[in-house]
Amino acid sequence: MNDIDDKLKIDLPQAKTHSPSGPPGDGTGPANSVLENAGLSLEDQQLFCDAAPVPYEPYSPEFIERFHNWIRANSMWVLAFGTGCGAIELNPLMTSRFDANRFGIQMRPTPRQASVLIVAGYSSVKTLKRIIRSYEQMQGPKFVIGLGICTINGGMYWDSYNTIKRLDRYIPVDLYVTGCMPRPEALLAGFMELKRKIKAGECDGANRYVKDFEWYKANQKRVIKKWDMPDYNW
Amino acid sequence: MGHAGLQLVSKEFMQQLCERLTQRFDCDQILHQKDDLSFLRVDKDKLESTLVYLKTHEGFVHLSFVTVIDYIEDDIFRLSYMLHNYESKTDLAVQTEISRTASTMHSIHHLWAQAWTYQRELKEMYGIDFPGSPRVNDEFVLEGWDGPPPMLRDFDTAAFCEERFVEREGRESQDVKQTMRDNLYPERGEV
Amino acid sequence: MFELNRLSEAELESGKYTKIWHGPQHPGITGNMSLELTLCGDDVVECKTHVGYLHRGFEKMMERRTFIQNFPIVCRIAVPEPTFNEYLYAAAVEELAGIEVPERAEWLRCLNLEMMRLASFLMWLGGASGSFGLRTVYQWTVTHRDYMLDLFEEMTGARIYHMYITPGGVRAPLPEGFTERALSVMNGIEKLLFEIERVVLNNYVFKLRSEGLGVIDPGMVDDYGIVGPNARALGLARDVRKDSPYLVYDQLDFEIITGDKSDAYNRTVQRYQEMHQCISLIRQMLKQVPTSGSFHANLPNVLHWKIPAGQTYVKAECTRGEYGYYLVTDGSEYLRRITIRGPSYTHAIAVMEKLVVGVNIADVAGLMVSLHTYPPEIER
Amino acid sequence: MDWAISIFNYIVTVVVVLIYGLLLYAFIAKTMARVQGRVGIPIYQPFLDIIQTYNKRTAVTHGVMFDLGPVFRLAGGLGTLAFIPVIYGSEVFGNFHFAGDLLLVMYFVFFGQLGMALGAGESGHPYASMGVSRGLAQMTAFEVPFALAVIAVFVQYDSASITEIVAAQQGSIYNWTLFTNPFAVIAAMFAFLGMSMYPPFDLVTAPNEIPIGPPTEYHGPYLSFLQTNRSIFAGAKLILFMNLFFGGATNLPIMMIKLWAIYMIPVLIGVAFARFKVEHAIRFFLGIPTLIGIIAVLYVQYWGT
Repeated sequence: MNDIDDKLKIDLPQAKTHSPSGPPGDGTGPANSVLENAGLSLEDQQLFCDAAPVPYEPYSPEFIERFHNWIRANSMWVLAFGTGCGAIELNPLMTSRFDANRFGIQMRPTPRQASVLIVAGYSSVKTLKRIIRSYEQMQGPKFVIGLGICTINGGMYWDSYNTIKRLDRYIPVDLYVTGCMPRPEALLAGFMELKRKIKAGECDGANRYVKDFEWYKANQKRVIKKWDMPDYNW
Repeated sequence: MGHAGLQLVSKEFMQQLCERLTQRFDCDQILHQKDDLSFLRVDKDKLESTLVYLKTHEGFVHLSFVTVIDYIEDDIFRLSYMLHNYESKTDLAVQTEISRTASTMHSIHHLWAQAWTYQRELKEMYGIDFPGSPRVNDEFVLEGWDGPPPMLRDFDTAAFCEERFVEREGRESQDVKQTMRDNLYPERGEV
Repeated sequence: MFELNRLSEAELESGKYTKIWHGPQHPGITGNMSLELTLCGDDVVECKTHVGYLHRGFEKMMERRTFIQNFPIVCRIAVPEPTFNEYLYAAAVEELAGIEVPERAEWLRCLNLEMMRLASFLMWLGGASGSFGLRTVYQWTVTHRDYMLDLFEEMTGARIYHMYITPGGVRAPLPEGFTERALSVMNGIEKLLFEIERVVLNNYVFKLRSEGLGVIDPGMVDDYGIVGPNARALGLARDVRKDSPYLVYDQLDFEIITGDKSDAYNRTVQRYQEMHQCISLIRQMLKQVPTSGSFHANLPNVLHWKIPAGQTYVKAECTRGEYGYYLVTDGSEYLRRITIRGPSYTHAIAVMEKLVVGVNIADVAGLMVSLHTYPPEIER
Repeated sequence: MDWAISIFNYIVTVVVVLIYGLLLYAFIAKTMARVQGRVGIPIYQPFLDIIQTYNKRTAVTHGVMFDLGPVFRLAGGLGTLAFIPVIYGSEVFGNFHFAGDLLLVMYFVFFGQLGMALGAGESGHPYASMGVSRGLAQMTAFEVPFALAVIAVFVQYDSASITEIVAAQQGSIYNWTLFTNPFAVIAAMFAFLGMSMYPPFDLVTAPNEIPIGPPTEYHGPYLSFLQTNRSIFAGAKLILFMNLFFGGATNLPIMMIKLWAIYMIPVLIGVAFARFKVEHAIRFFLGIPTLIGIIAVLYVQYWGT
């Protein structure tokens, strides 16, 4: 695939050796930073692009960017992907009791059209793989909400051998809603807070993911041992 | 039929069943846990015939689950096949013990159509091999698992998390007993 | 021998078939699991179920915690009906430790379980009608389930994960005026159910699509271990509440509801009637529940609570069928082994893979919902 | 300068129909939400959605046909609108109407879906191709009663010009085709149920079966094209039905009221029905509606006025 967006034609800036958000020098050895769709067979590699992503520049002048941020904040399309037990509280949120449609929040069944990814609760290693693919197939600007205590520090699964402990080491998280299980009111409050952050232009998760791409990939490959998916799936 | 009457029926059915099993398979290790729940110990090679007999002659047609208990100190696995009889409303667990090293077991996939799922799980979680069971070597719930079978007693999941996943800074997990002693029951002292 | 693979590798490679991954990121999949469907045109010729997206290793984690530490985490095993896990764990521990539960606690437990069953059925009904395109009914039922959750919040203090049924009893008695509010919610749900009978069960399109879909023939039931409403819709009167009564079910007045044919439509009707049965049971219990007396037995010092060695298997009739805990202790402060038996274990894998063959891809979601599978029971 | 004025008028028409279509969509969404006991989206939500999808930072293409699919779709919508006189007797909303415009419109109504089929086919998603096959099968099915109804209108008014057909219906409400030839209207409204993708005929974008059909891979600017076309095309179809069967409109408020009334029919049916399967839909359209269409043709042929 080739990108039709000419903003993507500018060169890739040097990826940092490690992200300030993580312990330095962690996982990013030369062995971990091979990013040529290594997990795939040759004919499959033809199907995916092998161009690294590039960060986007905000619109200029600045009031246009503010206008677009306001639009994004008021039309949030959530990817309908129930990754964990938090999905049980998304049903009351979208239905008549707490009607999230009032705030321009609606569910989209395909990641291509979604702009908000809700990681609902704990995510096992097997699910993390699907979360990463769904996240990379979403088109930027994209925002991630970590739902539940399990996405923050593992919660009560702190000693489970199959669930990740920190979500923000694998995909950039813009907002956490803590609790087990968070009530729909808390979820709505989280959405309002996300709106505020989007309007203020603080949600640049997609850019962070691009800047520290190698660091994220190294962390992901450190956990996902069966890496049979492309490194760049978009 | 009330609760009491039902208990009587299942109780005497159990006793008759035990006699039949004893004089058929000369296995006298039958533990009665409840009126409608008993545990039967058989040898490894007698297990399949026992299950066939129980399913075809005694009406234990429902396989609730298959599980294994890891007795690492005795170096044995104890397999449990929980059967249920809908006529007499009784549960019977057929148990057998196999060696913990190089553990294999006969597949009972030809008796129950869902048995292969349990055998697949046991293969993944305990490393018990079931030759002839379909898809027994496929991954069941784990993906790309590179450690020992995780449900074994000697697999330390906390240490595994330490080296595989990275905790968030500032999280400490404290010993619940110590905390309760200090905060909730200080007057009890060092109980 | 029950054959699983119906197509050989050569046939699969022949280019005649399409292979698509149905889920996990798919609105028509209940929970978080995926089906590897092999299609010939629009019809499924082979299906492989892939589970494990929700595996947290509960059985391992519970071996590392003391008996009282396990009590808060068991309810996390199954989201739509956590209280069955709480009750079964508590019952198993009490049986092995020889604890007598007070009468009042048994009534409160039974009331909690039946309310949980009704809430879970409401959720299921929404999914079943939504998977056939009836979005409106989905909205109605989920909202009324939310009123049930309000009752739970009043009764236990939490909406979803109410750690209410502790080993030895329950955590709290009924609050003041709970009965009237619960009865009013029951009346609202009954009204909704009669509405749903008109909109769903008598809906021409719903009948057209769900009748004759995923028929379970009587020969399958024992070999595949089909339990619960899926089996009762066939006319088999199998219900743990009657077969081996637990709690106070032997003092309540109800009969096992059975049907005559087990396809998607009749399974829906079966569960619809069982929802009415739930409402009547809840009304009976709200009348008879004792308002005085102790609701929690005295436990030993839980800091070092040793339970004598033994093993037991307790089971209850959850929304989907026989739900059981197999608990083994070895006399220490930690349990030796716990096995959780969920009905979805066979419904979602063996039965689903058999029934889905020959079904149009449009009906896969409806068939899956009509079996009422729930993945966390499979992988824990 | 005549052509320049007509081009300008056409642009005005498109803008008006686009805005009204979006408002109508939001209003319908709110109506369905009310049935479900909800408040529903704000009335301006569709505008925000279009701008938001259009201004995605990144976009991915799958090839030339993938890019051209939404263009064809939009061209179908604009072309359908271009030859329908929106308001009878109005200079601005007259559009490029000519003697045989109804035949051209009949072609344009189905032009967009074919282009969409090509584009979605190249996206390579299995659900997209399934949705395309469903959509085309259903389209060929509901074309039959629709074509029969339009033929009946041809025979009745002895003209293939929408303007003349509307002119013949002016005067009294009893001159409408709805009363002069009710069979044709019934057959056409059955076909309209299939055209406007509401249950029980929302096979193409069935969320629980094939999420979400042909537009599965479409995102960003492509999706905003599709959204724009959805309102324009729906408006054009509604205007066509209003002109053919419901006496057209002589000014803007009457047009809005009539379009809303016609649009409410599939919506109110849709909130209370489950989804057909494609074979059910085909059998349905080739059954009673086709029969009614044939009756309509015979009626105007022999007993008609």
